[in-house]
Amino acid sequence: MSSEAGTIKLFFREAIARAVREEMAGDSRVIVLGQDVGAFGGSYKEFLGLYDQFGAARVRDTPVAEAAMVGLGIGAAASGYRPIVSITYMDFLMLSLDPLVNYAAKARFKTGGQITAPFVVKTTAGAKGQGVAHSQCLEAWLMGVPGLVVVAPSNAADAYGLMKSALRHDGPVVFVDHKRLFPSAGEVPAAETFTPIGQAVVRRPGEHVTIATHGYMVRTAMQSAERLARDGVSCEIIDLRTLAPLDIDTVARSVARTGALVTLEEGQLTCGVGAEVAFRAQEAVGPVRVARVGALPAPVSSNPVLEAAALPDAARVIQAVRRVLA
Amino acid sequence: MSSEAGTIKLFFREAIARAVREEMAGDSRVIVLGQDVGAFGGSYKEFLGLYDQFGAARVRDTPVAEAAMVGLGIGAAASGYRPIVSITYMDFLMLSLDPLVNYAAKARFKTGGQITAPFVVKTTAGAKGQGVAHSQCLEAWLMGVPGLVVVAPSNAADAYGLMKSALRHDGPVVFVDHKRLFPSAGEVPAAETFTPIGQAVVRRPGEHVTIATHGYMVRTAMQSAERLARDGVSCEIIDLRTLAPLDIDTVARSVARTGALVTLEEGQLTCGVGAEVAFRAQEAVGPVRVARVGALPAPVSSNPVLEAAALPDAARVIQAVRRVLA
Amino acid sequence: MDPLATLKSMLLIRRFEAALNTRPDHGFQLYSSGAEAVAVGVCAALRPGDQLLSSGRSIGPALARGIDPRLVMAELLGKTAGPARGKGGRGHLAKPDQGFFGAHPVVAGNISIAAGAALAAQLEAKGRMVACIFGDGASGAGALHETLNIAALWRLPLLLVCDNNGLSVSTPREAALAPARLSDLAAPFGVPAASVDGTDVEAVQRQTETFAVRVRAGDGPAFLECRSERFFSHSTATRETRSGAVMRGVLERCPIRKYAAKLQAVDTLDAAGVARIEAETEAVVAEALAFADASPYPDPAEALRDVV
Amino acid sequence: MDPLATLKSMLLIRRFEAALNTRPDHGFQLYSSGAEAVAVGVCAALRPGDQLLSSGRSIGPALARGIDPRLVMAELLGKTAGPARGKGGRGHLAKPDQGFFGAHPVVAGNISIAAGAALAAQLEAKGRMVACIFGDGASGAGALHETLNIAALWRLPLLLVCDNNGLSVSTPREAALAPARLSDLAAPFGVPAASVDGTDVEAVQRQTETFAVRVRAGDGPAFLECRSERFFSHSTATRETRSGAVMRGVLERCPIRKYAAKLQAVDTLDAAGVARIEAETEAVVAEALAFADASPYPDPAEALRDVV
Ligand SMILES: Cc1ncc(C[n+]2csc(CCOP(=O)(O)OP(=O)(O)O)c2C)c(N)n1
Ligand SMILES: Cc1ncc(C[n+]2csc(CCOP(=O)(O)OP(=O)(O)O)c2C)c(N)n1
Ligand SMILES: [Mg+2]
Ligand SMILES: [Mg+2]
Repeated sequence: MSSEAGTIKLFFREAIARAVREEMAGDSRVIVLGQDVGAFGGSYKEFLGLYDQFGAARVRDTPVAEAAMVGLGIGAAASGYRPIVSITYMDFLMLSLDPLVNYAAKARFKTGGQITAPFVVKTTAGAKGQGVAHSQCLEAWLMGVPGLVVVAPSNAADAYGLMKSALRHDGPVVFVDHKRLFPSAGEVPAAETFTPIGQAVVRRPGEHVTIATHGYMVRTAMQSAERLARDGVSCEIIDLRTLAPLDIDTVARSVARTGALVTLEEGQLTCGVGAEVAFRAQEAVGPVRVARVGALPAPVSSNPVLEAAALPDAARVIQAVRRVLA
Repeated sequence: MSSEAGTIKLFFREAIARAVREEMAGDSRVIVLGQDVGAFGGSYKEFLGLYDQFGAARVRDTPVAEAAMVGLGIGAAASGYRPIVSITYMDFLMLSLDPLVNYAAKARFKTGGQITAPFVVKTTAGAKGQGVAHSQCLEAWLMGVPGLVVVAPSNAADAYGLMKSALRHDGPVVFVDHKRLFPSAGEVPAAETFTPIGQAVVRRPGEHVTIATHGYMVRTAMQSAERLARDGVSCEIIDLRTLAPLDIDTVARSVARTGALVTLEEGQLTCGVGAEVAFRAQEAVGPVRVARVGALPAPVSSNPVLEAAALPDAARVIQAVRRVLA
Repeated sequence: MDPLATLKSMLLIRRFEAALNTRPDHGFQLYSSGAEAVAVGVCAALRPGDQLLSSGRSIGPALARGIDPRLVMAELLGKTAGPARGKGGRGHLAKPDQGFFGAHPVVAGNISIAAGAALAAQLEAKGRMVACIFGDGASGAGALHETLNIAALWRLPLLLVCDNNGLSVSTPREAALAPARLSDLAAPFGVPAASVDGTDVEAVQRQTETFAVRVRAGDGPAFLECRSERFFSHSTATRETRSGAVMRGVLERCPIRKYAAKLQAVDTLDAAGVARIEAETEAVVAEALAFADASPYPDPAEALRDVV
Repeated sequence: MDPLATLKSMLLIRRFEAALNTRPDHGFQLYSSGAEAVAVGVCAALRPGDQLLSSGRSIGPALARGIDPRLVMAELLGKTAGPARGKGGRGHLAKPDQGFFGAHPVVAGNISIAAGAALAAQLEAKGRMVACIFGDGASGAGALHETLNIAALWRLPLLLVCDNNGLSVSTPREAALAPARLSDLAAPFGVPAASVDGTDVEAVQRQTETFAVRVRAGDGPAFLECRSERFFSHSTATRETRSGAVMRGVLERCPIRKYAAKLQAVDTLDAAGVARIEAETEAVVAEALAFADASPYPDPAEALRDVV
């Protein structure tokens, strides 16, 4: 128990492990498939302890075969199980898109409800010195796929609560975390909690501008808001948390008050999360001053100088805020 | 020679075949890889005659192995050849995204210009009674990938001219045509012509509203404009032709005049082409009345009733136009 | 399965497709004619609790698995009386509650899904197995390699059935697959494999039963190659590339005529019996068509149902 | 390649990685130590016009191919003196103009690319060949199956080299790959294959030369499995999972010590010779490090160069 009553401090990875552990303990149909998820405990130790507790039949190390891994998860899910398939980095999810998008996302529709695939693809997006093919953020691709739910926690509590909800959802869910979130810890409710799918949350109330973002970028937004506050600029920060279905109402309510919107994502801007959020928010409240912040239109190098140059940071968010408020 | 001086009437498929034939004749490095592209001539006969003219070494039937097919094309391209890889339907391009996006799109960047992959992936998007896994339009996914050029002809002349330009481009190009374009014929310049990459074109001048679209939907836009004209509503229709890089200037110039924008695509709206066009156009000219038209947020069934219900049509475009002009 | 039922099951597929062919306006279809013995022979060895998956060429598998021809016809013609209310249609037939997990028209796309269903069967440990029918063309896809490896490692109760009709659209199997026999693909993984005449329904059934014993026993997957024929062009929308001479040879290998002749040779069946079976089958097929014709198309609102 | 050059080439890799290891701040690295004989043995049989591709574990392959250690060090440390001006870095080393087409860190991602380079070599018909080094873990990926099949069908001049160090991160090869020998994977496609001791540089070179003859002759691809060792954890950022006892056994199989001992046994080399080679190698490595240290990081503007 930590200072805050009713919460415990957990590392991001521990929050994920706890959610999976609770669900596996409560539901024997929950299984884990992934590379090095067994005794090794996952690339970020986010599955540590599950293998010892639940055994090799329910926590399975797979070969490096992302396409079949997801196909197996779907087949097992459609047969009554609730697998989590771990795809280490989101870049490798490209190898799994055929089963995920051509089969799982459409199974319920194409069978008239006879088949559903309640499973979770857990994958890690974002850059952390890993280079052009290990740093991508592809959430926007998945948001446009009818039938998929996409969640993206920005902290330990939601990593726990969203994984819990994902494992109870009656269809395919892609759980997108972020490399730079793993070193962090946060307060997580001591009692069992579910973060509702489809609900964004206001992380910081403000008056002058709304910043809509998700995942690790919520922190970048918070830093930006701190600095801007010193100059009397008040930012309202919305953590989308679920990208599909998108909780546009929460964004729209905020934008209706502030009259200005900055979207922030680590991925590419073109056909990205921000483009969608900006369009739908204005559909709801009418034209507002708006700006998008995202990565430069280029691959993200492992080179520290180039990675830093490519990724959005507080300085760029602050610039964008000043631009829309100018 | 047809009525129009200097043009010949070609079926859409013939226009593609002509472009490839001319480029193969002029450059021995141009080769074709694909399923049933040889003696069979391609699913839509778009490669008919090439096998007889250029032989089995340069026109190669491949196994059903979309991932390796594109990988081979990239490797050959990076070694000095200029392959076209035919991926029958865009849905199957999911199987090729790892080599296309993780390798080809980043090769030039990650090698500091040492390696480039000048090749063309030719694929067919859109619905024509083929069902949920054979009807998708994924152009928006590719538009957000730095390093990729994406072109999408709406008629025979551009199918010819864009394929010619794609085969001369010094990097990876995805050439996206559409199932419902193949039955059609059109006037194509008799003389060798190149449709410049990165240039949209105004298909129909108008005053009250700008409709920005691409591919087959250009026809739906034209029909809509015809009908609206009867009620005195004048639509300017822009055929984007190239989706990456996007020619936003042409759109912006038009919108600056009309003050209203309707985007139209057959694919999903969420994080789609229209979201990007709408954002960038308003970035350029400021807020305008805008609406997006696309498929319903659902898979597209082969069922004629459900396919028709899911796809955008003139009626919906007209509604959207009236909405923005209301 | 008794011989007459086996013959009838094959004949049903053939006549069903002939009847379906009288409704071209709905759109193209992929026929199983020429490969009836593969689906029927495999299904003869399956039990109610087992699951069957197939490629988009799924009329044979669906009917052989015992799905009501009326429902299959309705689904293929996009009518609401189909199991998916006409939303799936050709290439997506499914009736999992009756052991037909379903078809999937992405080539090789059902192979890893089938392994997942087999994983579920293994975890349930009720002796259930899963069979997946795919084509020779699908055998060149990476999905087969990844799935064979995992199924072998985990000893999944999975029977992989390669319906080798010698063609992938227009591409001859020899031009698309390097192995001498497609069943050789299983060898590196230590997966038992066999190649049988896919026009010999008894051979298919016998080999499936042999493999089913070890698959159910938990000894891991097996691979069965069946050399069948494709009596029609790839789909009703695809041009035929084989010469008349070639086609005559193809049609020679009719699994139904072959089996009927055999049954008559051993006096299990006489001309009258054949006539009776044909008449019964025609009646069933006619009823299926009438049933489908009578069923309405879905309401456009169905386009947004069962999405998430 | 003469024995001393071979020994030196292996030692260079070992000492280069030790030197690189003194610059941990730049980020993690993947080391080839323990598998030097694979890269060196394979490259000994390659010619200038040939191309080599590798997985992300590419220091051994790059140096064995003869890429200037100063350039490799600079690239791995993100400096502009690298062949990619520091943009590629670890996992993306490339110097195609010197026959190192490059590394690719997506597991199995380079296999089909290599086949494409081999297709180009075949079309050029100048007797060039392409070699692609990938790991045991990569052998479970569908890309290998699809590529083996096409390369066999088209008789591409491609040598597939599986550097089997027995591990994929923490997963033992036995838990990830069903085949008894990974070289068995080539058999169904009629592709000649062999498994050799990947810590025996002469065995690797000999078998590569044997295969190279037929590959260059246009007889199609070949598959070479080399059983090597991984002396360090998967990457400098990954925790080691092997016990001290196991590691002692692993380190026993040092390809360099083994080869040096052999050369001394046959008097090709004496203690003084060893000392001289070590000193020369240390000098080369020290210079490489100094060269890289002296080179600047790229300008941030480089982030937008060479994109399209
Ligand atoms: C991944 C993928 N690529 C291409 C196609 C187009 N296609 C549909 S069926 C088919 C032929 C498959 O041949 P085979 O596996 O032998 O099955 P058959 O049609 O002979 O029953 C092809 C290439 C597809 N549906 N999916
Ligand atoms: C497609 C893909 N999946 C997962 C990874 C993460 N990963 C990097 S190296 C590696 C191990 C590969 O093992 P192996 O092929 O034996 O090569 P080794 O590291 O042993 O040299 C894995 C799983 C990756 N880079 N690419
Ligand atoms: Mg076939
Ligand atoms: Mg290994």
